[in-house]
Amino acid sequence: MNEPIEGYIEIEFPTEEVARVVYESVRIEHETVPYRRTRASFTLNGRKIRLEFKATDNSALRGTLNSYLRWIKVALDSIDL
Amino acid sequence: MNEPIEGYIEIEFPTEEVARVVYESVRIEHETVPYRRTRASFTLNGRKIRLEFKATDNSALRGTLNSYLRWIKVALDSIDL
Amino acid sequence: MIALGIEGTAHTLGIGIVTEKKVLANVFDTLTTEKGGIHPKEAAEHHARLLKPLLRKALETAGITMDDVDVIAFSQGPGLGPALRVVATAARALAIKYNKPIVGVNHCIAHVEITKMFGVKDPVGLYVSGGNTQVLALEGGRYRVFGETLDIGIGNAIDTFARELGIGFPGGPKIEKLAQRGERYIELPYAVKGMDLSFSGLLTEAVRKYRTGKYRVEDLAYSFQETAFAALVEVTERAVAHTGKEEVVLVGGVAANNRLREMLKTMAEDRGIEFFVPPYDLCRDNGAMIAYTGLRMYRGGVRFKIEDTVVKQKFRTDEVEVIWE
Ligand SMILES: Nc1ncnc2c1ncn2[C@@H]1O[C@H](COP(=O)(O)O)[C@@H](O)[C@H]1O
Ligand SMILES: [Mg+2]
Repeated sequence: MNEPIEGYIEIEFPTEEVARVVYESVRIEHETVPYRRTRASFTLNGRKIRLEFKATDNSALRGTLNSYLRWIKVALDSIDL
Repeated sequence: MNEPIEGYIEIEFPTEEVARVVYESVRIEHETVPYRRTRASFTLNGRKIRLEFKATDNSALRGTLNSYLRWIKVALDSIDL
Repeated sequence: MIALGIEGTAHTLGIGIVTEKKVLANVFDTLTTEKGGIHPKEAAEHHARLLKPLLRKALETAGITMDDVDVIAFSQGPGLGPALRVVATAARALAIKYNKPIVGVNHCIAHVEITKMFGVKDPVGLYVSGGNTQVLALEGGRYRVFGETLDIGIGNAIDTFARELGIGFPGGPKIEKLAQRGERYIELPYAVKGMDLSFSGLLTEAVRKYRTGKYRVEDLAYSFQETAFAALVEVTERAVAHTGKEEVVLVGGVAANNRLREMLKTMAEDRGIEFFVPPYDLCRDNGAMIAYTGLRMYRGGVRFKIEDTVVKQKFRTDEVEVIWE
Protein backbone atom coordinates (compact mmCIF):
# COMPACT_ATOMS: atom_id res chain seq x y z
CA MET A 1 0.00 0.00 0.00
CA ASN A 2 1.43 3.33 -0.99
CA GLU A 3 -1.42 5.69 -0.44
CA PRO A 4 -0.63 9.02 1.21
CA ILE A 5 -1.64 8.93 4.86
CA GLU A 6 -1.67 11.91 7.16
CA GLY A 7 -2.98 12.82 10.55
CA TYR A 8 -2.10 13.82 14.06
CA ILE A 9 -2.34 12.64 17.63
CA GLU A 10 -2.68 15.17 20.41
CA ILE A 11 -2.41 14.43 24.10
CA GLU A 12 -3.41 16.81 26.84
CA PHE A 13 -1.63 16.56 30.18
CA PRO A 14 -2.84 17.72 33.57
CA THR A 15 -0.18 20.44 33.86
CA GLU A 16 2.29 22.24 31.62
CA GLU A 17 5.05 20.84 33.77
CA VAL A 18 4.04 17.23 33.10
CA ALA A 19 3.65 17.97 29.40
CA ARG A 20 7.10 19.52 29.32
CA VAL A 21 8.80 16.62 31.08
CA VAL A 22 7.16 14.05 28.81
CA TYR A 23 7.93 16.15 25.77
CA GLU A 24 11.60 16.55 26.65
CA SER A 25 12.08 12.83 27.29
CA VAL A 26 10.45 11.81 24.04
CA ARG A 27 12.05 14.59 21.98
CA ILE A 28 15.44 12.85 22.23
CA GLU A 29 13.91 9.72 20.72
CA HIS A 30 12.11 11.78 18.10
CA GLU A 31 15.34 13.44 17.02
CA THR A 32 17.29 10.23 16.81
CA VAL A 33 14.85 7.96 14.99
CA PRO A 34 17.31 6.26 12.62
CA TYR A 35 15.53 6.41 9.28
CA ARG A 36 12.04 7.35 8.42
CA ARG A 37 9.43 6.21 6.06
CA THR A 38 7.06 8.33 8.10
CA ARG A 39 7.58 12.05 8.38
CA ALA A 40 6.64 13.31 11.79
CA SER A 41 6.69 16.60 13.61
CA PHE A 42 6.58 16.52 17.36
CA THR A 43 5.65 19.69 19.20
CA LEU A 44 4.80 20.99 22.66
CA ASN A 45 2.09 23.52 23.13
CA GLY A 46 1.30 24.39 26.75
CA ARG A 47 -0.35 21.29 28.24
CA LYS A 48 -0.53 19.55 24.87
CA ILE A 49 1.88 17.37 22.96
CA ARG A 50 1.13 16.98 19.28
CA LEU A 51 2.47 14.46 16.81
CA GLU A 52 1.75 15.22 13.20
CA PHE A 53 2.57 12.64 10.62
CA LYS A 54 2.63 11.94 6.91
CA ALA A 55 3.44 8.56 5.42
CA THR A 56 2.94 6.52 2.28
CA ASP A 57 3.48 3.22 3.98
CA ASN A 58 0.83 1.75 6.24
CA SER A 59 3.19 -0.57 8.13
CA ALA A 60 5.80 2.12 8.60
CA LEU A 61 3.13 4.42 9.99
CA ARG A 62 2.00 1.74 12.42
CA GLY A 63 5.56 1.33 13.60
CA THR A 64 5.90 5.06 14.08
CA LEU A 65 2.64 5.49 15.98
CA ASN A 66 3.38 2.52 18.20
CA SER A 67 6.83 3.89 19.03
CA TYR A 68 5.69 7.40 19.94
CA LEU A 69 2.75 6.17 21.99
CA ARG A 70 5.02 3.76 23.83
CA TRP A 71 7.67 6.41 24.51
CA ILE A 72 5.03 8.78 25.81
CA LYS A 73 3.64 6.10 28.05
CA VAL A 74 7.07 5.23 29.41
CA ALA A 75 7.91 8.88 30.04
CA LEU A 76 4.64 9.44 31.81
CA ASP A 77 4.88 6.24 33.84
CA SER A 78 8.30 7.21 35.11
CA ILE A 79 7.16 10.57 36.51
CA ASP A 80 3.83 9.25 37.69
CA LEU A 81 5.23 7.40 40.66
CA MET B 1 -1.81 6.92 31.62
CA ASN B 2 -5.22 8.49 31.52
CA GLU B 3 -4.59 11.67 29.61
CA PRO B 4 -7.11 12.54 26.93
CA ILE B 5 -5.75 11.74 23.50
CA GLU B 6 -7.36 12.71 20.25
CA GLY B 7 -6.48 12.84 16.62
CA TYR B 8 -7.22 11.49 13.20
CA ILE B 9 -5.69 9.49 10.39
CA GLU B 10 -6.68 10.24 6.84
CA ILE B 11 -5.77 8.10 3.85
CA GLU B 12 -6.16 9.19 0.29
CA PHE B 13 -6.71 6.46 -2.31
CA PRO B 14 -5.99 6.68 -6.02
CA THR B 15 -9.66 6.52 -6.98
CA GLU B 16 -13.06 6.87 -5.33
CA GLU B 17 -13.75 3.27 -6.28
CA VAL B 18 -10.75 1.94 -4.35
CA ALA B 19 -11.66 4.10 -1.38
CA ARG B 20 -15.20 2.79 -1.45
CA VAL B 21 -14.18 -0.88 -1.59
CA VAL B 22 -11.75 -0.47 1.29
CA TYR B 23 -14.25 1.53 3.29
CA GLU B 24 -17.10 -0.94 2.80
CA SER B 25 -14.88 -3.89 3.69
CA VAL B 26 -13.66 -2.33 6.93
CA ARG B 27 -16.93 -0.67 7.93
CA ILE B 28 -18.42 -3.90 9.31
CA GLU B 29 -15.39 -4.36 11.55
CA HIS B 30 -15.66 -0.76 12.70
CA GLU B 31 -19.31 -1.28 13.58
CA THR B 32 -18.70 -4.48 15.50
CA VAL B 33 -15.59 -3.68 17.52
CA PRO B 34 -16.51 -5.58 20.67
CA TYR B 35 -15.75 -3.10 23.44
CA ARG B 36 -14.22 0.25 23.22
CA ARG B 37 -11.83 2.17 25.33
CA THR B 38 -11.22 4.27 22.23
CA ARG B 39 -14.03 6.19 20.58
CA ALA B 40 -13.62 6.24 16.85
CA SER B 41 -15.51 7.56 13.88
CA PHE B 42 -14.80 6.07 10.50
CA THR B 43 -15.92 7.93 7.41
CA LEU B 44 -15.58 7.93 3.65
CA ASN B 45 -15.25 11.15 1.74
CA GLY B 46 -14.60 10.77 -1.96
CA ARG B 47 -11.11 9.36 -2.31
CA LYS B 48 -10.40 9.72 1.40
CA ILE B 49 -11.04 7.51 4.37
CA ARG B 50 -10.82 9.23 7.73
CA LEU B 51 -10.50 7.70 11.17
CA GLU B 52 -11.04 10.11 14.04
CA PHE B 53 -10.36 8.97 17.54
CA LYS B 54 -10.53 9.96 21.17
CA ALA B 55 -9.10 7.88 23.98
CA THR B 56 -7.83 8.15 27.52
CA ASP B 57 -5.86 4.98 27.38
CA ASN B 58 -2.61 4.92 25.46
CA SER B 59 -2.44 1.13 25.02
CA ALA B 60 -6.07 0.88 24.00
CA LEU B 61 -5.45 3.56 21.40
CA ARG B 62 -2.44 1.68 20.09
CA GLY B 63 -4.57 -1.46 19.74
CA THR B 64 -7.27 0.46 17.93
CA LEU B 65 -4.91 2.14 15.48
CA ASN B 66 -3.15 -1.13 14.76
CA SER B 67 -6.43 -2.90 14.05
CA TYR B 68 -7.81 -0.26 11.70
CA LEU B 69 -4.54 0.11 9.82
CA ARG B 70 -4.28 -3.68 9.53
CA TRP B 71 -7.81 -3.98 8.14
CA ILE B 72 -7.21 -1.18 5.66
CA LYS B 73 -4.01 -2.82 4.50
CA VAL B 74 -5.69 -6.20 4.10
CA ALA B 75 -8.58 -4.78 2.12
CA LEU B 76 -6.25 -2.92 -0.15
CA ASP B 77 -3.90 -5.88 -0.59
CA SER B 78 -6.79 -8.14 -1.56
CA ILE B 79 -7.82 -5.96 -4.46
CA ASP B 80 -4.31 -5.26 -5.61
CA LEU B 81 -3.46 -8.58 -7.20
CA MET C 1 -18.60 -23.30 -10.76
CA ILE C 2 -15.44 -22.01 -9.09
CA ALA C 3 -15.15 -20.95 -5.46
CA LEU C 4 -12.29 -19.24 -3.70
CA GLY C 5 -12.08 -19.80 0.05
CA ILE C 6 -10.04 -18.14 2.75
CA GLU C 7 -9.34 -19.97 6.01
CA GLY C 8 -7.86 -18.16 9.00
CA THR C 9 -9.54 -19.17 12.24
CA ALA C 10 -6.31 -19.94 14.03
CA HIS C 11 -2.64 -20.08 13.08
CA THR C 12 -3.01 -21.20 9.50
CA LEU C 13 -3.86 -18.86 6.68
CA GLY C 14 -5.10 -20.94 3.78
CA ILE C 15 -6.43 -20.04 0.36
CA GLY C 16 -8.22 -22.68 -1.68
CA ILE C 17 -9.79 -22.65 -5.10
CA VAL C 18 -12.15 -25.49 -6.01
CA THR C 19 -14.83 -26.68 -8.38
CA GLU C 20 -17.55 -29.18 -7.46
CA LYS C 21 -15.20 -32.02 -8.23
CA LYS C 22 -11.69 -30.80 -7.90
CA VAL C 23 -9.21 -28.83 -5.84
CA LEU C 24 -7.52 -26.35 -8.20
CA ALA C 25 -5.33 -24.79 -5.55
CA ASN C 26 -4.83 -25.19 -1.82
CA VAL C 27 -2.01 -23.10 -0.42
CA PHE C 28 -1.19 -22.29 3.20
CA ASP C 29 1.15 -20.75 5.63
CA THR C 30 1.13 -21.57 9.32
CA LEU C 31 2.41 -19.28 12.01
CA THR C 32 4.62 -21.40 14.16
CA THR C 33 5.67 -20.34 17.61
CA GLU C 34 8.14 -21.95 19.95
CA LYS C 35 5.52 -22.89 22.47
CA GLY C 36 2.40 -23.35 20.43
CA GLY C 37 -0.30 -21.60 22.41
CA ILE C 38 -2.78 -18.99 21.34
CA HIS C 39 -1.65 -15.62 20.02
CA PRO C 40 -4.66 -13.87 18.49
CA LYS C 41 -2.86 -10.65 17.51
CA GLU C 42 0.15 -12.46 16.10
CA ALA C 43 -2.10 -14.71 14.06
CA ALA C 44 -3.91 -11.63 12.73
CA GLU C 45 -0.62 -10.01 11.82
CA HIS C 46 0.55 -13.19 10.16
CA HIS C 47 -2.61 -13.51 8.09
CA ALA C 48 -2.52 -9.83 7.10
CA ARG C 49 1.07 -10.13 5.96
CA LEU C 50 0.59 -13.31 3.94
CA LEU C 51 -2.76 -12.64 2.41
CA LYS C 52 -1.61 -11.03 -0.80
CA PRO C 53 1.23 -13.44 -1.61
CA LEU C 54 -1.00 -16.45 -0.89
CA LEU C 55 -3.89 -15.10 -2.93
CA ARG C 56 -1.53 -14.60 -5.85
CA LYS C 57 -0.05 -18.04 -5.42
CA ALA C 58 -3.48 -19.67 -5.29
CA LEU C 59 -4.70 -17.93 -8.44
CA GLU C 60 -1.48 -18.77 -10.20
CA THR C 61 -1.62 -22.43 -9.16
CA ALA C 62 -5.23 -22.70 -10.29
CA GLY C 63 -4.39 -20.87 -13.51
CA ILE C 64 -7.33 -18.50 -13.19
CA THR C 65 -8.02 -14.84 -12.46
CA MET C 66 -10.51 -13.33 -10.05
CA ASP C 67 -12.93 -12.89 -12.93
CA ASP C 68 -13.25 -16.68 -13.21
CA VAL C 69 -14.33 -17.01 -9.59
CA ASP C 70 -18.06 -17.43 -8.96
CA VAL C 71 -18.22 -17.18 -5.19
CA ILE C 72 -15.97 -15.99 -2.35
CA ALA C 73 -16.08 -18.01 0.87
CA PHE C 74 -14.38 -17.28 4.17
CA SER C 75 -14.09 -18.94 7.57
CA GLN C 76 -16.50 -16.93 9.71
CA GLY C 77 -15.75 -18.79 12.96
CA PRO C 78 -15.24 -20.26 15.45
CA GLY C 79 -11.77 -18.94 16.07
CA LEU C 80 -9.52 -16.12 17.18
CA GLY C 81 -11.29 -12.77 16.85
CA PRO C 82 -8.47 -10.67 15.39
CA ALA C 83 -7.53 -13.41 12.92
CA LEU C 84 -11.14 -13.87 11.81
CA ARG C 85 -11.52 -10.14 11.26
CA VAL C 86 -8.57 -10.06 8.89
CA VAL C 87 -9.98 -12.91 6.84
CA ALA C 88 -13.48 -11.45 6.72
CA THR C 89 -12.15 -8.05 5.66
CA ALA C 90 -10.16 -9.62 2.83
CA ALA C 91 -13.14 -11.65 1.64
CA ARG C 92 -15.38 -8.58 1.64
CA ALA C 93 -12.84 -6.57 -0.32
CA LEU C 94 -12.67 -9.28 -2.99
CA ALA C 95 -16.44 -9.67 -3.13
CA ILE C 96 -17.11 -5.95 -3.38
CA LYS C 97 -14.35 -5.18 -5.84
CA TYR C 98 -15.10 -8.07 -8.20
CA ASN C 99 -18.81 -7.99 -7.58
CA LYS C 100 -19.02 -11.63 -6.48
CA PRO C 101 -21.31 -13.26 -3.94
CA ILE C 102 -19.79 -13.87 -0.51
CA VAL C 103 -20.53 -16.75 1.89
CA GLY C 104 -19.43 -17.12 5.51
CA VAL C 105 -18.54 -20.70 6.41
CA ASN C 106 -18.50 -22.51 9.74
CA HIS C 107 -15.01 -23.94 10.13
CA CYS C 108 -16.00 -27.18 11.88
CA ILE C 109 -18.66 -27.98 9.30
CA ALA C 110 -16.20 -27.31 6.47
CA HIS C 111 -13.83 -29.94 7.89
CA VAL C 112 -16.57 -32.54 7.38
CA GLU C 113 -18.14 -31.17 4.19
CA ILE C 114 -14.90 -31.47 2.21
CA THR C 115 -15.15 -35.26 2.46
CA LYS C 116 -18.16 -35.05 0.13
CA MET C 117 -15.86 -34.08 -2.72
CA PHE C 118 -14.70 -37.69 -2.47
CA GLY C 119 -18.13 -39.23 -2.66
CA VAL C 120 -18.91 -39.38 1.03
CA LYS C 121 -22.64 -38.76 1.38
CA ASP C 122 -23.78 -38.29 4.94
CA PRO C 123 -21.12 -39.12 7.49
CA VAL C 124 -20.53 -38.93 11.19
CA GLY C 125 -17.42 -36.77 11.48
CA LEU C 126 -14.75 -37.00 14.14
CA TYR C 127 -13.04 -33.62 13.98
CA VAL C 128 -9.83 -33.58 15.98
CA SER C 129 -7.39 -30.68 15.97
CA GLY C 130 -5.30 -28.52 18.25
CA GLY C 131 -8.16 -26.49 19.66
CA ASN C 132 -11.21 -28.48 18.62
CA THR C 133 -12.50 -31.95 19.33
CA GLN C 134 -16.00 -32.66 18.14
CA VAL C 135 -18.19 -35.46 16.87
CA LEU C 136 -20.74 -34.05 14.45
CA ALA C 137 -23.31 -35.25 11.97
CA LEU C 138 -26.32 -33.94 10.08
CA GLU C 139 -29.59 -34.50 11.83
CA GLY C 140 -32.79 -32.59 11.28
CA GLY C 141 -31.24 -30.05 8.93
CA ARG C 142 -28.31 -29.12 11.11
CA TYR C 143 -24.94 -30.48 12.05
CA ARG C 144 -25.52 -31.67 15.60
CA VAL C 145 -22.65 -32.10 18.01
CA PHE C 146 -22.86 -35.56 19.54
CA GLY C 147 -19.94 -35.06 21.84
CA GLU C 148 -17.15 -32.57 22.22
CA THR C 149 -14.33 -31.70 24.53
CA LEU C 150 -15.33 -29.90 27.69
CA ASP C 151 -11.86 -28.51 28.18
CA ILE C 152 -8.90 -28.71 25.80
CA GLY C 153 -8.69 -30.09 22.29
CA ILE C 154 -6.99 -33.46 21.87
CA GLY C 155 -4.21 -31.85 19.81
CA ASN C 156 -3.47 -29.37 22.57
CA ALA C 157 -3.50 -32.15 25.14
CA ILE C 158 -0.93 -34.08 23.11
CA ASP C 159 1.17 -30.98 22.47
CA THR C 160 1.16 -30.03 26.14
CA PHE C 161 2.18 -33.52 27.15
CA ALA C 162 4.95 -33.44 24.54
CA ARG C 163 6.21 -30.12 25.86
CA GLU C 164 6.34 -31.62 29.33
CA LEU C 165 8.48 -34.46 27.96
CA GLY C 166 10.75 -31.83 26.47
CA ILE C 167 10.02 -32.66 22.85
CA GLY C 168 9.23 -29.70 20.62
CA PHE C 169 6.05 -28.35 19.14
CA PRO C 170 3.96 -29.71 17.52
CA GLY C 171 4.13 -32.79 19.66
CA GLY C 172 1.66 -34.98 17.78
CA PRO C 173 4.00 -36.71 15.34
CA LYS C 174 6.69 -37.20 18.01
CA ILE C 175 4.32 -38.66 20.55
CA GLU C 176 3.08 -41.00 17.84
CA LYS C 177 6.65 -42.17 17.17
CA LEU C 178 7.34 -42.73 20.85
CA ALA C 179 4.05 -44.55 21.29
CA GLN C 180 5.01 -47.06 18.61
CA ARG C 181 7.75 -48.23 20.95
CA GLY C 182 5.42 -48.53 23.90
CA GLU C 183 5.27 -52.01 25.46
CA ARG C 184 3.19 -51.69 28.56
CA TYR C 185 -0.16 -50.05 29.15
CA ILE C 186 -0.16 -47.71 32.13
CA GLU C 187 -3.53 -46.95 33.66
CA LEU C 188 -4.63 -43.34 32.99
CA PRO C 189 -7.97 -41.60 33.66
CA TYR C 190 -10.51 -42.26 30.96
CA ALA C 191 -11.59 -39.19 28.99
CA VAL C 192 -15.32 -39.78 28.42
CA LYS C 193 -17.53 -37.56 30.58
CA GLY C 194 -21.17 -38.36 29.98
CA MET C 195 -21.72 -37.67 26.29
CA ASP C 196 -18.63 -35.51 26.09
CA LEU C 197 -14.87 -35.67 26.42
CA SER C 198 -12.37 -34.19 28.81
CA PHE C 199 -8.63 -34.48 28.39
CA SER C 200 -7.34 -32.36 31.26
CA GLY C 201 -7.49 -35.12 33.87
CA LEU C 202 -5.71 -37.52 31.58
CA LEU C 203 -3.07 -34.91 30.82
CA THR C 204 -2.48 -34.03 34.47
CA GLU C 205 -2.11 -37.66 35.48
CA ALA C 206 0.20 -38.49 32.57
CA VAL C 207 2.39 -35.54 33.50
CA ARG C 208 2.37 -36.55 37.17
CA LYS C 209 3.39 -40.10 36.33
CA TYR C 210 6.13 -38.84 34.03
CA ARG C 211 7.54 -36.66 36.80
CA THR C 212 7.83 -39.59 39.18
CA GLY C 213 10.52 -40.89 36.84
CA LYS C 214 9.19 -44.42 37.33
CA TYR C 215 7.84 -44.96 33.84
CA ARG C 216 9.28 -45.30 30.36
CA VAL C 217 8.26 -42.32 28.21
CA GLU C 218 7.42 -44.72 25.37
CA ASP C 219 4.94 -46.50 27.63
CA LEU C 220 3.45 -43.22 28.75
CA ALA C 221 3.10 -41.92 25.20
CA TYR C 222 1.52 -45.21 24.17
CA SER C 223 -0.88 -45.22 27.10
CA PHE C 224 -1.77 -41.59 26.57
CA GLN C 225 -2.72 -42.28 22.95
CA GLU C 226 -4.59 -45.50 23.71
CA THR C 227 -6.64 -43.85 26.45
CA ALA C 228 -7.44 -40.65 24.60
CA PHE C 229 -8.19 -42.34 21.29
CA ALA C 230 -10.38 -45.01 22.85
CA ALA C 231 -12.50 -42.21 24.27
CA LEU C 232 -12.69 -40.52 20.87
CA VAL C 233 -13.71 -43.74 19.20
CA GLU C 234 -16.31 -44.50 21.86
CA VAL C 235 -18.03 -41.14 21.48
CA THR C 236 -17.91 -41.47 17.70
CA GLU C 237 -19.35 -44.95 17.82
CA ARG C 238 -22.23 -43.76 19.97
CA ALA C 239 -23.03 -41.07 17.41
CA VAL C 240 -22.95 -43.70 14.69
CA ALA C 241 -25.30 -45.92 16.68
CA HIS C 242 -27.63 -43.04 17.48
CA THR C 243 -27.86 -41.67 13.94
CA GLY C 244 -27.66 -44.95 12.07
CA LYS C 245 -25.29 -43.38 9.58
CA GLU C 246 -23.19 -45.60 7.39
CA GLU C 247 -20.09 -43.52 6.97
CA VAL C 248 -17.56 -42.19 9.43
CA VAL C 249 -14.86 -39.66 8.54
CA LEU C 250 -11.79 -38.52 10.41
CA VAL C 251 -10.75 -34.88 9.90
CA GLY C 252 -8.59 -32.17 11.50
CA GLY C 253 -4.84 -32.01 12.12
CA VAL C 254 -4.78 -34.99 14.49
CA ALA C 255 -6.18 -37.15 11.68
CA ALA C 256 -2.54 -37.56 10.71
CA ASN C 257 -2.20 -40.07 13.51
CA ASN C 258 -2.04 -43.64 12.22
CA ARG C 259 -3.06 -45.25 15.46
CA LEU C 260 -6.22 -43.15 15.64
CA ARG C 261 -6.98 -44.02 12.02
CA GLU C 262 -6.53 -47.68 12.73
CA MET C 263 -8.77 -47.66 15.81
CA LEU C 264 -11.54 -45.77 14.02
CA LYS C 265 -11.24 -48.03 11.00
CA THR C 266 -11.60 -51.09 13.20
CA MET C 267 -14.73 -49.65 14.75
CA ALA C 268 -16.16 -48.92 11.30
CA GLU C 269 -15.35 -52.42 10.05
CA ASP C 270 -16.90 -54.00 13.10
CA ARG C 271 -20.08 -52.11 12.40
CA GLY C 272 -19.91 -52.71 8.67
CA ILE C 273 -19.78 -49.04 7.73
CA GLU C 274 -17.48 -46.96 5.54
CA PHE C 275 -14.43 -45.19 6.90
CA PHE C 276 -12.74 -42.29 5.14
CA VAL C 277 -9.88 -39.87 5.80
CA PRO C 278 -9.24 -37.13 3.24
CA PRO C 279 -5.70 -36.37 2.03
CA TYR C 280 -3.85 -34.59 4.83
CA ASP C 281 -3.86 -31.15 3.17
CA LEU C 282 -7.64 -31.30 3.30
CA CYS C 283 -7.68 -32.58 6.90
CA ARG C 284 -5.66 -29.80 8.43
CA ASP C 285 -6.94 -26.22 8.41
CA ASN C 286 -7.11 -25.25 4.76
CA GLY C 287 -8.78 -22.91 2.31
CA ALA C 288 -10.07 -25.61 -0.04
CA MET C 289 -12.54 -26.93 2.54
CA ILE C 290 -13.87 -23.40 3.05
CA ALA C 291 -14.14 -22.84 -0.71
CA TYR C 292 -15.86 -26.19 -1.24
CA THR C 293 -18.37 -25.68 1.59
CA GLY C 294 -19.02 -22.13 0.39
CA LEU C 295 -19.63 -23.47 -3.10
CA ARG C 296 -22.12 -26.05 -1.85
CA MET C 297 -23.87 -23.49 0.32
CA TYR C 298 -24.15 -21.02 -2.53
CA ARG C 299 -25.43 -23.61 -4.98
CA GLY C 300 -27.94 -24.67 -2.36
CA GLY C 301 -29.34 -21.16 -2.14
CA VAL C 302 -27.46 -19.64 0.79
CA ARG C 303 -27.05 -15.87 0.31
CA PHE C 304 -25.13 -13.37 2.43
CA LYS C 305 -25.39 -9.60 2.47
CA ILE C 306 -22.25 -7.73 3.45
CA GLU C 307 -23.94 -7.05 6.79
CA ASP C 308 -24.14 -10.81 7.40
CA THR C 309 -20.37 -11.21 7.23
CA VAL C 310 -19.70 -10.22 10.85
CA VAL C 311 -17.25 -12.72 12.34
CA LYS C 312 -18.43 -15.19 14.97
CA GLN C 313 -15.71 -16.12 17.42
CA LYS C 314 -17.98 -18.63 19.12
CA PHE C 315 -19.75 -19.82 15.98
CA ARG C 316 -21.57 -22.98 17.02
CA THR C 317 -21.78 -25.96 14.71
CA ASP C 318 -25.53 -26.35 15.22
CA GLU C 319 -26.23 -22.68 14.52
CA VAL C 320 -26.08 -23.27 10.79
CA GLU C 321 -29.20 -24.30 8.95
CA VAL C 322 -28.02 -26.77 6.37
CA ILE C 323 -30.36 -25.89 3.51
CA TRP C 324 -27.87 -26.82 0.82
CA GLU C 325 -28.13 -30.59 1.02
N1 LIG D 1 0.67 -37.69 13.91
C1 LIG D 1 -0.03 -36.93 14.77
N2 LIG D 1 -0.58 -37.48 15.87
C2 LIG D 1 -1.30 -36.73 16.73
N3 LIG D 1 -1.48 -35.43 16.59
C3 LIG D 1 -0.96 -34.84 15.51
C4 LIG D 1 -0.21 -35.54 14.55
N4 LIG D 1 0.18 -34.66 13.59
C5 LIG D 1 -0.30 -33.46 13.95
N5 LIG D 1 -0.97 -33.55 15.11
C6 LIG D 1 -1.60 -32.46 15.87
O1 LIG D 1 -2.51 -31.74 15.09
C7 LIG D 1 -2.62 -30.44 15.66
C8 LIG D 1 -2.62 -29.41 14.57
O2 LIG D 1 -3.77 -29.55 13.82
P1 LIG D 1 -4.74 -28.31 13.52
O3 LIG D 1 -5.13 -27.74 14.88
O4 LIG D 1 -5.89 -28.89 12.79
O5 LIG D 1 -3.91 -27.35 12.71
C9 LIG D 1 -1.47 -30.25 16.61
O6 LIG D 1 -1.97 -30.28 17.92
C10 LIG D 1 -0.58 -31.43 16.31
O7 LIG D 1 0.14 -31.90 17.44
MG1 LIG E 1 -9.53 -26.84 12.20
